[in-house]
Amino acid sequence: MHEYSLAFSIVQSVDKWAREVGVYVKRVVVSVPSVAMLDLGILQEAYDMLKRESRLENSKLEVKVKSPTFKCRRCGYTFTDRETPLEEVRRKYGEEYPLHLIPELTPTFIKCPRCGSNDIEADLSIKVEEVETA
Amino acid sequence: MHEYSLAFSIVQSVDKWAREVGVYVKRVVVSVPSVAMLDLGILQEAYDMLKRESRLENSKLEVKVKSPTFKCRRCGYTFTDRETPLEEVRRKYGEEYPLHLIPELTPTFIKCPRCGSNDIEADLSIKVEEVETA
Amino acid sequence: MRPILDLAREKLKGKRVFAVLSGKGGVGKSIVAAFWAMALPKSALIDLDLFNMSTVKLFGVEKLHEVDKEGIKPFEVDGVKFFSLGGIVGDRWVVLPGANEGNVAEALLAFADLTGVENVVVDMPPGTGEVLLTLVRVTPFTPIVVTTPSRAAVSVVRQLMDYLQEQSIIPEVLVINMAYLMCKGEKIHPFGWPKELEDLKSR
Amino acid sequence: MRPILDLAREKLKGKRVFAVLSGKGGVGKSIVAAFWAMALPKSALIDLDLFNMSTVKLFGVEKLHEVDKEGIKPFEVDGVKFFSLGGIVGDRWVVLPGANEGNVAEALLAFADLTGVENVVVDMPPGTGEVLLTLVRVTPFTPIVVTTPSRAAVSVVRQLMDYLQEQSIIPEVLVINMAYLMCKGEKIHPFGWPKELEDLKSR
Ligand SMILES: Nc1ncnc2c1ncn2[C@@H]1O[C@H](COP(=O)(O)OP(=O)(O)O)[C@@H](O)[C@H]1O
Ligand SMILES: Nc1ncnc2c1ncn2[C@@H]1O[C@H](COP(=O)(O)OP(=O)(O)O)[C@@H](O)[C@H]1O
Ligand SMILES: [Mg+2]
Ligand SMILES: [Mg+2]
Ligand SMILES: [Mg+2]
Ligand SMILES: [Mg+2]
Ligand code: NI
Ligand code: NI
Ligand SMILES: [Zn+2]
Ligand SMILES: [Zn+2]
Repeated sequence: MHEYSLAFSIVQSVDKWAREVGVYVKRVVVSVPSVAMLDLGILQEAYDMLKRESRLENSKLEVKVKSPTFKCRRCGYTFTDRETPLEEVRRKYGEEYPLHLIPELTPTFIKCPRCGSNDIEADLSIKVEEVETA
Repeated sequence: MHEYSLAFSIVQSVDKWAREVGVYVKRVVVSVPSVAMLDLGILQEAYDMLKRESRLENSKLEVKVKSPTFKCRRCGYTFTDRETPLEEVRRKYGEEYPLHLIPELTPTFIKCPRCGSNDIEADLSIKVEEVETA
Repeated sequence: MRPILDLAREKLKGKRVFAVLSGKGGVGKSIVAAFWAMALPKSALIDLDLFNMSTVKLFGVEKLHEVDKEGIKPFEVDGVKFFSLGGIVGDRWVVLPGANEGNVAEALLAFADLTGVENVVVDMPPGTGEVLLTLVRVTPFTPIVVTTPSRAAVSVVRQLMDYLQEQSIIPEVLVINMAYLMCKGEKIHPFGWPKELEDLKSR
Repeated sequence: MRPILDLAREKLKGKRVFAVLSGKGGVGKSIVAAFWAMALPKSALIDLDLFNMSTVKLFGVEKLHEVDKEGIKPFEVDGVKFFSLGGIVGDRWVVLPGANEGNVAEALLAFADLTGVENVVVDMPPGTGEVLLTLVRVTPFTPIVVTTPSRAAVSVVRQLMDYLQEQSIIPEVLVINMAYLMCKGEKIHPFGWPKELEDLKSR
């Protein structure tokens, strides 16, 4: 349910930038990591509500769900979330499972399939990839 | 004077790789950060000595000195070592100054010229950029 | 554009932020942070020691944080609101690369629901690494510096004070914790009382 | 190809490596690591707590490490060889982003001149973050786990043991430090003696 906070953070950041450079925004493209299992419906709904009275009032939000490439810093093996037990973690915690709130916690919950290490590097950040101005 | 250890680590890593893939090496290109102020003469001399009886016996070492781009994680300002007081640090410690041995210590010794923060991101690693096989 | 960082900054704007710091481990940061939050009106405690998660244990909480539109809801015990990673992962180990540690700390600050809160007390981990840099990145703060009389702690805390001074961040309080013990009416000092302690007090 | 990581691995191959771990801060890791190194023949102590650098202070060393073709030369006091970042930066604060912390730890392990050394004792920082992952990346090791009787420490150490077990890294020793104090012939327990301690001992 923190998709509202996420939507707020996106609107706020882009609006701040838009006012600094003096533009209006038509389209915002953000990327989110698949492990977060975000509810894209709520995200869109929150965005459309929160964008009112901002420079993004007439903008569309496009969300790209990216499946991160995990890299084990011990043995170098690279893999994706298909080889990780995230479903199990999800069942144990339910909807607000830790990686939904904070995807950067992933190394605590997955092991390298080849050597079992938790020393896993991956880009798990939520990013504003593109902003199209009016 | 740890250039010998550095040369040893380069020869050892590339030789291990060369034996794994079954090749002989003609040329090795490494990049080093300018802040380390390495003695390239000693590095070459050590490399040429340590490469004997290895798969790099007839190889040449090429060293690229890179001036890292520093980025302040607080205010976003990017800068190079021209805007940092590294000479001062060098004078205080002498030749074995901390960044010569361990370039990754740089954030402890420099501040963002714009906001004064030590929260500085930069690629300060010593890397094998290229290996040309015979 | 860094949405989570901007959100964390936005959340703490206009609030009085204290950070309980030491550099040294096990000197009583979490205990002092809890007392400090209890003593302040409209306060909330945010536990950024991601590997110890002491706060949930100190307050005996064993459930997970609720989450709603406003973000992560605080636990509340004896009128003190607090947030801890322990309320997200539960009672299990947390192992993270350094870079992730800062991003997790930033996310906690960003998603904490601080509605009605005026005083924020941040319980910091030992050391002067990723989480300290993250806090300095997110918000100005008033340090509450904690030490024990032990020479090891005093020397680390002196170095922390030098760093804070260079950043013109001025500590308001120095807590000398675990200073003495009453033994049948007599004071004993398990960690001694080195003269360097007087220099710390004078700063 | 990672030359510095390979060099660190090469340096420690064939040596017996102990890591003094706790997860909790201020429980006595550095003191125990120093004693452990003193007790073992042909030993060297490597201080990977980059922000505290306790070892140089414990042994009262105030100069910098020499460096030659073999790498960083150890300090030697009472027959104990040791390496610390304090011998590279001197008596000043160290502030580093998380990723740098691991690379600095790796460089210390890689450049330490361990000629003639058979037992290596690694003094670890508190927490289960970048430096623990770095050590696990570099070398197998035998953990020496240190706790105090305090409930806060015991709960962190239990989680550390769960993690080590999952990695099939088996601790050989559990040190329960600062357990009691003699007060006029009578034992007092400043950190209590919770029953959870018995579970730790049984593991
Ligand atoms: N004044 C004190 N008297 C007795 N025990 C204390 C005191 N201060 C702290 N402790 C105990 O010492 C341990 C370390 O305290 P803690 O607040 O966790 O330190 P830190 O957060 O700096 O690691 C805890 O078990 C705590 O209960
Ligand atoms: N058994 C003990 N009795 C008295 N003081 C101790 C004891 N063990 C540790 N200390 C002191 O407690 C402080 C913390 O010990 P230290 O070894 O630095 O812990 P850590 O490395 O776990 O942070 C140091 O000042 C040390 O001198
Ligand atoms: Mg604490
Ligand atoms: Mg601290
Ligand atoms: Mg220590
Ligand atoms: Mg530890
Ligand atoms: Ni949610
Ligand atoms: Ni050198
Ligand atoms: Zn692996
Ligand atoms: Zn800056």
